[in-house]
Amino acid sequence: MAALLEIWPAVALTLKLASVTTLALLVLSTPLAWWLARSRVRWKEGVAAIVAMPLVLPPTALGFYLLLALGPDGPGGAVAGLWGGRSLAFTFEGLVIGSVIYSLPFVVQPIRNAFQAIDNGMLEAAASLGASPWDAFWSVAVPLARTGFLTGAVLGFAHTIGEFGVILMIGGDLPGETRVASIALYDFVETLQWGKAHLLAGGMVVFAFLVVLTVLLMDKRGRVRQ
Amino acid sequence: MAALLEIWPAVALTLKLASVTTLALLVLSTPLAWWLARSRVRWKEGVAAIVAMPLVLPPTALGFYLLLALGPDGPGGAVAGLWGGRSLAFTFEGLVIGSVIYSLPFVVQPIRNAFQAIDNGMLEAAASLGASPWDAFWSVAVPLARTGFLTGAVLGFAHTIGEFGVILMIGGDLPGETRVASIALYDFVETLQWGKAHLLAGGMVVFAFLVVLTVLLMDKRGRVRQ
Amino acid sequence: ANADTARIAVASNFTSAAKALADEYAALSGHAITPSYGATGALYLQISQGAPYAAFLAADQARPALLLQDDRAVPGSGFTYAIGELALFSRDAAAALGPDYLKQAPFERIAIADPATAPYGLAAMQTLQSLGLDAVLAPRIVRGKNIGQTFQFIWSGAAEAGFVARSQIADAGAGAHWTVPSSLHEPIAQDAVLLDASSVAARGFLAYLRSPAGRATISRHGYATPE
Amino acid sequence: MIEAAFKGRLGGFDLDACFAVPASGVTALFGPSGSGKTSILRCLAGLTQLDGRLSVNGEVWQDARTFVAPHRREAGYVFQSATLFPHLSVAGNLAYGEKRAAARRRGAASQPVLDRDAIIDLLGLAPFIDRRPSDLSGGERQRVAIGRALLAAPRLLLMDEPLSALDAMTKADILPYLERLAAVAAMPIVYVSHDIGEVARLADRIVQIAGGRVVGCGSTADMLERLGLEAGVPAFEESALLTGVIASHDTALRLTRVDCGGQSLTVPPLDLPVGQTIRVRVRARDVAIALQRPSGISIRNILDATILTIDAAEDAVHGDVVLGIGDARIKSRITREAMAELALKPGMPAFALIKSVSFDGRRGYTARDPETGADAR
Amino acid sequence: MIEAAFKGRLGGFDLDACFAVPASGVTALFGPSGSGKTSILRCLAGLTQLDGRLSVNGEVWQDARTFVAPHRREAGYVFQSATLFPHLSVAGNLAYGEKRAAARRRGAASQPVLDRDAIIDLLGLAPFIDRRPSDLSGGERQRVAIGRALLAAPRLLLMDEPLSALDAMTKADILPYLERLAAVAAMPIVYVSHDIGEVARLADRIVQIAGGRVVGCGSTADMLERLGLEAGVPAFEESALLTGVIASHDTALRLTRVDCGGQSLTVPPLDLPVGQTIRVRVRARDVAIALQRPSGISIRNILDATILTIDAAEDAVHGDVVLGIGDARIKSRITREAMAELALKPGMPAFALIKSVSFDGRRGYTARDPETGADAR
Ligand SMILES: Nc1ncnc2c1ncn2[C@@H]1O[C@H](COP(=O)(O)OP(=O)(O)OP(=O)(O)O)[C@@H](O)[C@H]1O
Ligand SMILES: Nc1ncnc2c1ncn2[C@@H]1O[C@H](COP(=O)(O)OP(=O)(O)OP(=O)(O)O)[C@@H](O)[C@H]1O
Ligand SMILES: [Mg+2]
Ligand SMILES: [Mg+2]
Repeated sequence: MAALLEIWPAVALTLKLASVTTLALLVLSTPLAWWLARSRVRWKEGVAAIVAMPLVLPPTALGFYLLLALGPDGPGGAVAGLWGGRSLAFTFEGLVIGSVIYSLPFVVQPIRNAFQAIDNGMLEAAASLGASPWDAFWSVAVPLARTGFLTGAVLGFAHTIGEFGVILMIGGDLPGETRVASIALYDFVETLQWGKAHLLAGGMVVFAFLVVLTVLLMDKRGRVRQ
Repeated sequence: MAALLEIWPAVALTLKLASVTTLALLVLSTPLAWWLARSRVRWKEGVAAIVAMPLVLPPTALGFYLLLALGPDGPGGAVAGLWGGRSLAFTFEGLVIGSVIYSLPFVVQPIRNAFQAIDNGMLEAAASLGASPWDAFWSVAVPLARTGFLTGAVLGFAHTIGEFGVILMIGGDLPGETRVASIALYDFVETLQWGKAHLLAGGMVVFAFLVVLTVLLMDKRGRVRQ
Repeated sequence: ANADTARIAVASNFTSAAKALADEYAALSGHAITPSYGATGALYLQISQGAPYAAFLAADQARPALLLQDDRAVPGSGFTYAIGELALFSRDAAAALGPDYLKQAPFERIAIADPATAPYGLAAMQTLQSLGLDAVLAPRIVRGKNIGQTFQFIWSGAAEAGFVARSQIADAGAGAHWTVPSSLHEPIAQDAVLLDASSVAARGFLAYLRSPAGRATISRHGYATPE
Repeated sequence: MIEAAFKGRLGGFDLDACFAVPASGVTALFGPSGSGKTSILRCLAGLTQLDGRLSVNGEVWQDARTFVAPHRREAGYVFQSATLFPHLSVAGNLAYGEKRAAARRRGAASQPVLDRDAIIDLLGLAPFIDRRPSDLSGGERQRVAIGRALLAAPRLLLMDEPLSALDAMTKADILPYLERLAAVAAMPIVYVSHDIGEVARLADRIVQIAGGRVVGCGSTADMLERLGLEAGVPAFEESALLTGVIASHDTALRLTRVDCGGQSLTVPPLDLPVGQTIRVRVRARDVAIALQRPSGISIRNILDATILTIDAAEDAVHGDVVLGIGDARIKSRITREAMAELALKPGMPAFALIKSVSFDGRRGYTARDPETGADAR
Repeated sequence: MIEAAFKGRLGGFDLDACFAVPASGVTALFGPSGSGKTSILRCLAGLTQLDGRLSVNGEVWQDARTFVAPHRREAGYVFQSATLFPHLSVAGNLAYGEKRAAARRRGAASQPVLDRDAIIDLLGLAPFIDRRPSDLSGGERQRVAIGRALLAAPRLLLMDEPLSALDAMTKADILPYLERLAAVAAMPIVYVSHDIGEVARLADRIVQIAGGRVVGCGSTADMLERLGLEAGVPAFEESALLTGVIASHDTALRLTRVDCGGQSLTVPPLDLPVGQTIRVRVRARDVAIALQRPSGISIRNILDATILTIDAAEDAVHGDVVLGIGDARIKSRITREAMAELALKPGMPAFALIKSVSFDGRRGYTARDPETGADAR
């Protein structure tokens, strides 16, 4: 019970971070994935490769570079200055930015694949029925790419929950502000508090399992039978 | 130059690990993704959710549990015993196992989506032309799921290169054996050797960029126009 | 005095001691201390990027010195708050640990922390050098990035023995250990600095570390304290 | 008018098509497989962009500077392979275009609304209105696609073999409806079909395509006469059109008499007012020739005719005899044996024998007003 | 024999079909859209598994205990919508089944090999043999699908409206080939089509489907006579078959004379030996009746006939008169006006007038040997 109380703020923060990040990832990935799937420009595969690059750096190293970028001397500091802040590092917003960058490829790629798989005839049919490209995108492309969106959401969500290196680096383990469950778990493991560690790890896994299962079942129920 | 020589073994090891892991991931994911895409059993979404679970744990925590599993008292020890070893921890094989488990969802999901998107009519046509399910799988399903495979390979490869927490935990940082580039980069950052850190990070990104770009362009060139 | 709060950055190896010290200090002064834990290197980087910590309890002397040098810390505030004690540890309670154990080497893997990044790792290497075993044992050494990880290598059974901080053994309980005589390695001094001159709570907390009560708590957690 | 000219390369295929037809009634695109019919239809819809010009009723949809986006053309399209939205039910598919048309209409002057229920009824969609397209048979899918295009209330309807997967009875239900629609809704239809019967029945004019080019263009009457000589139409279907005026209806015997240049034709009953001008397709193979007026015979239509031309190549199976009937001309295809036996010569008077039931009620068809029905150039 | 019985539910559709037909020649599945033709074909191929039995030539493909996997049935399938492999070129698609058939053949006794080049030539696939299916027109795709199925050298060929997207000329090229194939390659064909002409031409027997049930099954001759009375065939196409023996060829006039129960029929030239038994489809609407033998008329076939039955409902447009010609019977459809005027009565002698060109060379068709051509039950 005491253990639960102790980890609750971290768990709540994790949920908030994972939800906000997943949402931000979907919002960001959708136009990017669409562009990657449909554009004819030659360099788009270059952009696709760049999106995957944050994956290549170890999280702490990536975190370090992000720390520099978000810090008072980087662009993040400039942005934070707009509302009187000093830097985006060590803030919740900074965590979201870091998590988004780190998980972006897992979300962009499945959505892009799903967009790519859509038969052009579907969009042509929509146009012939008077739907503008924007209208057709929402009424035809997005519903047909449903599975890609759900996969992206699941991977992005799970990855953000487990994410740790980047967050630790740019978040600074501030209780209630940037100390998420994964960091708390790390601390428990580091300090040999096995009981709490197992409890938290088990809780995270069970909770995430339920969320992911729900999403996957949603997909199954609503899946387009072609 | 000296810096290059210093990090070369780590880089070479990383390449080997990423290649072997990607290969192992594809080999493992293909049947799993097929089963997830085609099976009618109800609990398959449960399996799909379980595959995503390693993502949810912070790598060091996951690494610790893996360490227990691979160690002398876990199943890994039993397996290692077969060829006279004591444990799979601190071995290259152990690293591969850990990386595979950690990156599995990124590879399984895109391939599963691609398999799921294949029109049943294609497999029926193959059967009517005398192809056994096994034959049709290789001659029709796999080529049609090409984009899913490439996406899975890219994500798995990039993620393995950048992976760090798990590897550190089960690898024990043995130079030439389990010290990969991401660990070396971590060391440079920790010990404030910025020059080397930037060099290695830049090198990893550029190299991975080229690999990923090549794969993505391969996809583009050969993509099925439907 | 008005109740004040301060965030302090604490090297992970000092986690449980810091918790106890913060609780004691809060009861004593009414000031709240919220510790954040991390690797000394990472904490240093964060502080140099403006992390909102009022004080820094490092695991070495180098990073506090760097911060003082960069004017990131309050001049003259640095001091050694604890001296780590190195121990050879094995999960096997029956193991007869000592220099002979290292010489006979009845193990496949021995764990140490990374000498490049962790002070305890450096001390462990120095110990092996003093015993003339560094070259012999080199192929059997597995390295953790910090002593937390090193301890886990041993705790999980993946390595049969290894050098850890005595403070960790105090936390863990079971197993056998041998406290390495301080003559075999250079002292593992852990320094603290004040980062925010205006923080009453942090200044008070650093003072508490040097008070007899604070020193008692520190040594209860497996550290020596400076004279 | 629909004035179209497209020129360009599609993969390895050269398209260079240019035609102008009235923007009313039904225009058939006719040609063999792979000749470019679908490609032209796609250019009309704006789905494929080649160099060229296109204007519909004076409104420029494409020229050197303009390219109206497909969704702004309000061109309904029934695709060759029904592209229903798999994520929507049949009802959802139908509503897709309907909703958008309704939204458009609110802004502009209100247009005649197609009757949703009538279309569902006509196409027989009710039994599966709530199903997903994946659960439909081939013909059912095609019918939904037609309904969906109609309900979008397009200003121009493009149909790519919309009836090919349908059985004859269903076709026979849908054809008259399309026919009426083209007239009533003032919605020109461009129609691709391989079925010359369908084309003859429905089209006011035919644009004949071969190898990506327009090789013929004219009123259905003219083109049907000509088509027999060209590849693409089996000899079996060659025919001519007679224009006449409905003279009277015999309700007891269920016959309609048509006045055709002073002579009377008996055809199956037509539900049209007396005085209406109609056109009747007469297939060359259904016309026999007699030198004396036969008696005691079931053949109803025995028309006074003059032999105009005779065409009988040495190695041909049949000969074609063109007969003048008043101002009109019909063709009779008979064996060369009969030709020899009857010693036919141009200028000779003769009787054209047409079994009245040859004008099947389903295939006889009405002419629209003379202007829109006129030849395109 | 192909003995099939399937019963089960597909979504909301009840299928309960049971029929037995000889495992040779062409069996047509005929019925309106949504009647279950495709579903039955899928059951035959093993692509849909319902309860039931299926045996082909005594080999059990399905019963309570057995279910032979689709790929072991060697049943070629031309799908209603061409399912070409998008990742393979046309050549790759063709080779797919061919390679596997060749591998199979190596194990078993060698089978007659279909000629690849002949098929490519016949179907006109050469111009786009290296292209991807996505770059083909609708008709081109359908032709590739036919070629692919044929080259897999199946033991049973299932075709779901394979010719619906093809123009008349292409159809006319392919039909005789399929016809010959069914006979020569000893490969029974089950054929779905809406085109009664195609069915009459190609099929040895017709299985009529409605609402998921077999409502009629019999030889093409019998079924064509019957089908007119049922939904699914427009009155326009109702016909009967006459059986005759080729008596002589007139090469100069390019005619063939057929001996039909002692009387002579003149038809367009047939490339068949004298003495061969053939069947000729005569459409009721092509037969006129005369009381005296007319003279000076182009109609070649004037047969002695006896009026057998007369069927003229009060409100019908036409009446049907069944005429006996020797042992055979044909039907004549004439107006009720003509019927009244001629005062026709059963038992009366009369003359049946059939324009010889009604037997179009492309539609007249040959009977295979009497056994395989026989009715299924
Ligand atoms: N992307 C492409 N690359 C190469 N050739 C193409 C491409 N698209 C179409 N073609 C060719 O253009 C020609 C015309 O195609 P189109 O679809 O317009 O024919 P169609 O008249 O509609 O034929 P069908 O009646 O068979 O549908 C065909 O020969 C086709 O092979
Ligand atoms: N999954 C399903 N759920 C519900 N109904 C279905 C399903 N599959 C097929 N049907 C229905 O079964 C009936 C028979 O379908 P089938 O495809 O066999 O018809 P068909 O005779 O081939 O028609 P067509 O000539 O239009 O292709 C149709 O009415 C169809 O709507
Ligand atoms: Mg086409
Ligand atoms: Mg069907």
